[in-house]
Amino acid sequence: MKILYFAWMREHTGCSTEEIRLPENVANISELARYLRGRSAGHEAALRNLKTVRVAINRKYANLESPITDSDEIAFFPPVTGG
Amino acid sequence: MKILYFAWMREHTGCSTEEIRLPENVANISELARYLRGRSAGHEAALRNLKTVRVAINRKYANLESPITDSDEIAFFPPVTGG
Amino acid sequence: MQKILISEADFDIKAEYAALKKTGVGAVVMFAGIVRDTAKDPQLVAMTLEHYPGMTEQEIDNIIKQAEARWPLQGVRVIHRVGRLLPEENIVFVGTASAHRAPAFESAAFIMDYLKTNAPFWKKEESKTGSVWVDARQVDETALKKWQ
Amino acid sequence: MQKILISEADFDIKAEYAALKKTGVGAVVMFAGIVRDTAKDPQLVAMTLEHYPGMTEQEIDNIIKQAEARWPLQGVRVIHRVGRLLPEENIVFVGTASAHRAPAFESAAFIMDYLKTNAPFWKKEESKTGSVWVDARQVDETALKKWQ
Repeated sequence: MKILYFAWMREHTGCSTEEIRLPENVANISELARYLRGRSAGHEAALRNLKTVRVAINRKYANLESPITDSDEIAFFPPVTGG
Repeated sequence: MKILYFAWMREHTGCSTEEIRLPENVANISELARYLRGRSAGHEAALRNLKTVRVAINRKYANLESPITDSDEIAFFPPVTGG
Repeated sequence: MQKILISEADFDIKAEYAALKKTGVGAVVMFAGIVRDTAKDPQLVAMTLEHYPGMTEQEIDNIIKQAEARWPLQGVRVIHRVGRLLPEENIVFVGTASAHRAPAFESAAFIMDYLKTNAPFWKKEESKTGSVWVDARQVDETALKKWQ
Repeated sequence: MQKILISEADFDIKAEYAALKKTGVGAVVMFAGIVRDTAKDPQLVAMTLEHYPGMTEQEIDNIIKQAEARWPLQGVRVIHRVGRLLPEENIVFVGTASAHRAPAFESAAFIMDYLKTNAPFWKKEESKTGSVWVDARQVDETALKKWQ
């Protein structure tokens, strides 16, 4: 699956996109975030506090309980500040 | 004093502006309108129903009871429709 | 920065936007009123706008002062055309500039609502079958209630 | 008539107005968001706008569809710039066209309110002392309440 990070989350993880294989025991966004936190100190910093994080599955807003599959595109980003 | 008419009221009276001398017994807008109605059939048609008429004294909105003097500029016009 | 213009000539949207933008703020709202086209109204030939010179400018100035008392505005520009206007021609422009979008939106809507009911302009509609003075609309009086 | 554009290039207000006017209706409302100038903020150097390509267009399309379901609109145009923008440069344009002014004003304000909270854009503010990601403002969340 494809993982995307934006804004300060991208700066923390050090990558805008990464391809991973969805682990067997990861079924939703909050489990995925916990798994990704193990990848680096930057990932840990980016995904430590999910309360201030927005998430999208296949370019649609989702939440921490939303189920995921290995073919999904998942994006993590801070609250938006455009306009 | 100067009297101005706009829009369909001007078409009824046949004039956009007229100079008159304020009669002794005319002290407010409603008395002035009654007086002006005697000037022509067009004036009568224009000023017959004051409920749908707006009035200004010296370019400020006024009402039927507003007092007037011989040096005033009085305008009669229908509800506005600009914009 | 404030501008009031009653004019037979058309306005230039680019110049108006540039002037509002020059105030250096973050939000500009512009309203334009246009004569509807003949696709929407095949009978329409033209609109003729008449006004009360002197009182019009004073009333618009009064409306702008009220808006400036209610919202922090860096710029307000109002242009109203008079004379004979054809379908699709511009009639009126109202532009406001403020630090944030809410005051810019609200003040522009406020100015239009008061202009519609207070500024002494009258429209005569020329159609293929004759000419008629446009009636004031009750909905314009009602629109004022939300500001009172 | 609908247009959504995410672009590094600036927009042309005259062309946008012409396109909205071509819908033949009586009322056009345009909003422009601009980087504030250095007179207001002497420390400001630039704003860098980042977005989520694909999702952004989809979210804006979704916002426009909601607006079209609420108001009778003849035209909606949304342009949002990305990349590095200097003080006084345009950031965002929202234009709506309708037969009457109330739906044009309300739909433009509605689109901006939802764009601010839903469209995936992020602003990084570059000042003379460093760079910082702009925080989301509570007032933008609150602004949505009036439409719900």
